[in-house]
Amino acid sequence: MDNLLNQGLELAMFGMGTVFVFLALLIAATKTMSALVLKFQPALADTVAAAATQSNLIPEDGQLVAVISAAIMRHRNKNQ
Amino acid sequence: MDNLLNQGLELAMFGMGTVFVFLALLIAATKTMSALVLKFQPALADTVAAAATQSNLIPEDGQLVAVISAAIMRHRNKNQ
Amino acid sequence: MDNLLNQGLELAMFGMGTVFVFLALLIAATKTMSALVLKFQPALADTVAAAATQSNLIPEDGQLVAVISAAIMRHRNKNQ
Amino acid sequence: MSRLLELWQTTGIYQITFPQFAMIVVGFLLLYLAIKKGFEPLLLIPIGFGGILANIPGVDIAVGDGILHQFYTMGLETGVFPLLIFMGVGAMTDFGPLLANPKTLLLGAAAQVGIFSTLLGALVLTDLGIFDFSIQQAAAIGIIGGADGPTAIYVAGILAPEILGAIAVAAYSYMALVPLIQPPIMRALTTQAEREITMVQLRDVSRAEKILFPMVLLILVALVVPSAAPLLGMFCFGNLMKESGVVTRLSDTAQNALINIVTILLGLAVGSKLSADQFLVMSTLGILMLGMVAFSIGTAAGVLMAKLMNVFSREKINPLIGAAGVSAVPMAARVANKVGMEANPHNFLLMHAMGPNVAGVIGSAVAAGVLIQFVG
Amino acid sequence: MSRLLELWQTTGIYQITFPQFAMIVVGFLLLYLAIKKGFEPLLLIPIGFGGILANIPGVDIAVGDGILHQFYTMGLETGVFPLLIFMGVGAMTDFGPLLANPKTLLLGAAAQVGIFSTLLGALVLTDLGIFDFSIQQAAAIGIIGGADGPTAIYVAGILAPEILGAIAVAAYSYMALVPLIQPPIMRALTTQAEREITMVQLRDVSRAEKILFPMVLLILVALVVPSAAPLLGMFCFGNLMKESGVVTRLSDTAQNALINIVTILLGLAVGSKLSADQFLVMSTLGILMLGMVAFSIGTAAGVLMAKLMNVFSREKINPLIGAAGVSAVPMAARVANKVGMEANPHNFLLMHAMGPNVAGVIGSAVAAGVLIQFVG
Amino acid sequence: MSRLLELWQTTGIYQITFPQFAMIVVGFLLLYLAIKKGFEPLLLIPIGFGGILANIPGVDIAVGDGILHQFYTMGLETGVFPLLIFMGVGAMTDFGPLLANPKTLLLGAAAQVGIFSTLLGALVLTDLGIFDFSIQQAAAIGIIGGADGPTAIYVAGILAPEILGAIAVAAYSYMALVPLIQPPIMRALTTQAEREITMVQLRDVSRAEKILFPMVLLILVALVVPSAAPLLGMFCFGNLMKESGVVTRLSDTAQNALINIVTILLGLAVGSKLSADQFLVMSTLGILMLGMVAFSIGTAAGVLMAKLMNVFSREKINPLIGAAGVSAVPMAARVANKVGMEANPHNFLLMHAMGPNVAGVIGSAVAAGVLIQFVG
Ligand code: NA
Ligand code: NA
Ligand code: NA
Repeated sequence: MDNLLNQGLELAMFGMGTVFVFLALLIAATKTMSALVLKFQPALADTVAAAATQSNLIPEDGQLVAVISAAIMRHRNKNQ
Repeated sequence: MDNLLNQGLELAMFGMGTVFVFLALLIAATKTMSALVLKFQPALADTVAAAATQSNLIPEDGQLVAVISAAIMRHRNKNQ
Repeated sequence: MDNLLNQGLELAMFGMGTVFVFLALLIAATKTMSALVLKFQPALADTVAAAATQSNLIPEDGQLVAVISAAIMRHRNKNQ
Repeated sequence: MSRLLELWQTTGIYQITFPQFAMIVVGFLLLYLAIKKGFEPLLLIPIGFGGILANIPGVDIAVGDGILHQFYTMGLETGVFPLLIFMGVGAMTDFGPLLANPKTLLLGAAAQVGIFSTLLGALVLTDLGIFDFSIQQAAAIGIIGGADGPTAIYVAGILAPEILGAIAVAAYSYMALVPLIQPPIMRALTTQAEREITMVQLRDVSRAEKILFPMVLLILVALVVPSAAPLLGMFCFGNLMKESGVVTRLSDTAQNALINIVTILLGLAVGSKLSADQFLVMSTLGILMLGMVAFSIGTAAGVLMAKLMNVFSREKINPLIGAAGVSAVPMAARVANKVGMEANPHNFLLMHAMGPNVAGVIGSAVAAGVLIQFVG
Repeated sequence: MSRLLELWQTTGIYQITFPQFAMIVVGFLLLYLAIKKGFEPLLLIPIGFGGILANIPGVDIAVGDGILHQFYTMGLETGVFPLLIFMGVGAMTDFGPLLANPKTLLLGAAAQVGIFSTLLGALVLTDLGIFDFSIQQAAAIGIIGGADGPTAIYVAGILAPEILGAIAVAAYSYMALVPLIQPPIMRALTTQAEREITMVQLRDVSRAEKILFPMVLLILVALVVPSAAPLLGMFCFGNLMKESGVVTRLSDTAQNALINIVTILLGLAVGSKLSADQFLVMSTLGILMLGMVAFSIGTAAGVLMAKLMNVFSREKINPLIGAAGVSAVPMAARVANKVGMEANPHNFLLMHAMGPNVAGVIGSAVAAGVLIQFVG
Repeated sequence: MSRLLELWQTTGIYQITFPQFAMIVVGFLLLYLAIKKGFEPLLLIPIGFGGILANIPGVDIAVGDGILHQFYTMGLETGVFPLLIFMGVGAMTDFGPLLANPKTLLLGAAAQVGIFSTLLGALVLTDLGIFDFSIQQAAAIGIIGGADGPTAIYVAGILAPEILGAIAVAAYSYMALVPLIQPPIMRALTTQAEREITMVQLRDVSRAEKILFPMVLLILVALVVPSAAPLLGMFCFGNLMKESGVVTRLSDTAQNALINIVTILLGLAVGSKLSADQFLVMSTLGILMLGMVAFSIGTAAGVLMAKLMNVFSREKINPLIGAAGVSAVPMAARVANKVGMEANPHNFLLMHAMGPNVAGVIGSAVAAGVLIQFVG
């Protein structure tokens, strides 16, 4: 039974620790994100969900295929 | 086969009996309910779904815990 | 492997064949349907989804029961 | 060349059997009745379409891993679909007219005579060797007389799934035919004077009564016929959501998105039972015939009960509203109103007929509970 | 005659046991609280009604093939229902106030002290021999302090399904009682001067930040507490659908039809755990008591954390908003606003309290992840 | 201390592998394309988000009892989700333009050349030893050329579930890229004079024709390609609900609540197949490449078919509308309209292109039926 209490104490300690660490990290991450957004705001705000123009579609798709390809290649090399 | 018919007759008899008894009871219950409502109407009509005021919230919750507690106690005593 | 290619070729041939035959038949069927509709248009256009009048309900139901009955009879006769 | 032959053998033209073809015709006929004649289209379009899909040869749609069979397994075998529809119907039902005149509940009781006499009829036909119905099948056939789609499907799904298709088709077809089936019976059993009876206007019913009624009904079900509790419980739950007024978003969803989704899936699932080998059997003819009898007897019993009540009661009721006791909400109530106005153009029976009409829903659910209890 | 006896033995009056009767009374009490007192009706009406159905004797509704047990099996045993509700809640959540003042996230962390101290409390009571809770049960009880319905149900479904009914009832009842439980604690732990603190108006938050926040949160969950990813992942997904602005139809459905359907089914499924034999046990009393403790400690911890932050920070925050860290969105934020206006009628804390309020949802989901990870 | 280490080992930072990290990046990229570039957001947001969830280490979301795997099992393994979406699409489709000019059905046939030549391409690459595709996989890859999301997912779910993720990503990405992929091909294969061809205005189509068309289509499917009946049957059912005009509430639900719910669940379920170990394989590159080829060949075939038809027919059609035969409704029709207006600013091809556009849906569903029939 004492063992159960010990287990509980440990769980409470680690639990609260994780909650605080997580939310502290989230504060940092959120502030960083907001700072970055505010810095690049004009550009971002205008383009988010804007109608895609044809001229900038190709590079995007290139990006997708490039990232997937690079990932597959690296994965493959590692597994050989 | 005759047995099947007998079974059917019995089923029909009990079935219609149940239907009539049930709906007769429902008439009685409905009339009683309506009579009670009409008697306490003003009080009920005003409070139903009205915004709960703080003052009368505590007793209600007391009620819930009290009923559950009483039920558990009685259940427990019986099973001992 | 060659076998796989052959299988693929056959599949492609039959597949495209089926697609073309099917859509060609659909053209024919659609044109026929449209022609029939345009021929009987006034009658059809007026009655489709119109409020059912009582006088023409009986024949319709007769139709349903008649078709089902005929089908059951024929099915039964065949299976005897 | 042999490959072309193989291709030809995959076509429907090559594989179709006559019974499948006939059932496809029946399916299209149901669609025709639903679309052009307005026969209960909400159910008969999905059922008819499902019936067509179920009879397409060479592909598993209504059996095995086919989608219609999956819908059947998940929703009809389990009873979930009809119960959810019953919940939605509860959320759409107004018990006001019934509460204003509770004695009309007796009319909803009387109309269930149709259920039990049809059950007996099915057993007599079996006894005579004309058909071969088990008592479970007879009970499921009788319930057609309840004139209530989800109840009929729920009962048939439990007692006699092998004839579910025919029962559903009969139930919904005859519900659509109520304006034809009922009036001659109503006229034959009443005098002109009776049909002219005007009824006093219904009193207003308070919100509190409407909130309390589903609870009263639930208590009574729990105490008297627990076997009807799944059906009537979900019905009362839907009604309470509506009348409580505090969960409008749930009530709206129960009456719209949820019941619509379930109706589509249930209709298709019922359609899966219209495959030729299950539907094109002699018993289907018996079911169609007995279903019509059930509706007729239920109508007559409701009218006669109203006349009987008039013998004992001072406040006369128009016996035409007794016919609404079969359910078929709201069609039967409209029929009562219409026949009443033929006799007396200033006699509006619609709201008076809504009482027995919803009472009929309760009555047939109670009957369903009894049947499931004793032969399930 | 023996047949009549048999009929009598099928009635509920004959079969009902006292515990079943008592639980039906409890069910009606929940309905009463929900309808007349406005206690979380969206959940307590389905739960209460389900609880009544679950205790009707002689019919299987909450066990075996019964519909409530089917809902339980399909949605609670699998975790699907609470996760879909969490998705819908995410689609309804506005992180704007939190983004405008991210340090209020710490308040949402502090309030989770309620969870873990209640867990310890449950174990101490077990140690003292008063109750007999396993560590899984203690953890599930603690999560009541998260003041977040779907999180509590999700965790209880995984860790201790046998006490799910009591936990859900406690969680939703106390959430409804937040306006009663919190104010005395808030007043006791703050001075008049503290309660009068006015906070600077929140800055506007750009759309880009709102779109990026659920992604940032998701990344952090993936990197730090993957075990919280089912809950917070679905939550972030819902929020992203809403904030992205490009899938309005999906976001609308997640916030309406889908969450409503799932709420109905989840409520009924939870109700199935209110059967007398599972609910009327001593541990239920302990759960109800401990749940109240959890809410109180969580509230206190939130307030104290705010006071602690004021020691270190120049920009003072009103400690009342700390109480909103328990979640119970948006009730707890409204309570903070109300108590604040008692102290200073011109002090609008509502938007400031929304930050810790939604932070509390994140905090308790993280706590849930830890608990599932270590005792699941 | 060892406990702290244990805690550290539960974090994602400790557990994540490079492939998982890469796939999470891919997931965010899909979200970016969907949100910022407007790439088919209705599908790519759920798929992208599901892909991220599927690659979070240390927690079962896309496998075992995880919620995404449950969605996969209930909806994709069974085929239910794509079929319900097809029903909804049917309820949103207007066959008017097709009925006004039925010969454009041939353009929808021609564009399916993309499917079968890609199938052959995949087999040739296998023959050359570059990739290793089975005939089932080759067929599933080919169907990307159908430019129809639910059809591709349905076929891949049956023939090659192991590459479902890559196929869905390719299908939806390229559908979004139609405005980039098609115009160069369309311009290359047509002369300025051809692109300037104006077409006579479409005749009005009666309601009766619109109601009968889904029935005619269904009969033909039943008789000729029964294996396409699940897909086209559900499609026709949706369309009939809409056009019949008597079940508006069912049609509305099929087009809104139901299709939205299923889209969310289907997207997440597809995302579950984006786990690193299934997606980061060489064959994914081949699938992405072949999918692009499929779209291009389909486009070319549609245009060339139109030119061929002009050789035999007096009433000329603008060959640009042939490109709309690949489906990708309604994007491809808009592209045809846009390229046409570049050549002749007064030439409105949109409605003319809608005919081949919906014909392409039928064409690829027929092709899907053939593939399932012969290699399923
Ligand atoms: Na009835
Ligand atoms: Na919380
Ligand atoms: Na296509």
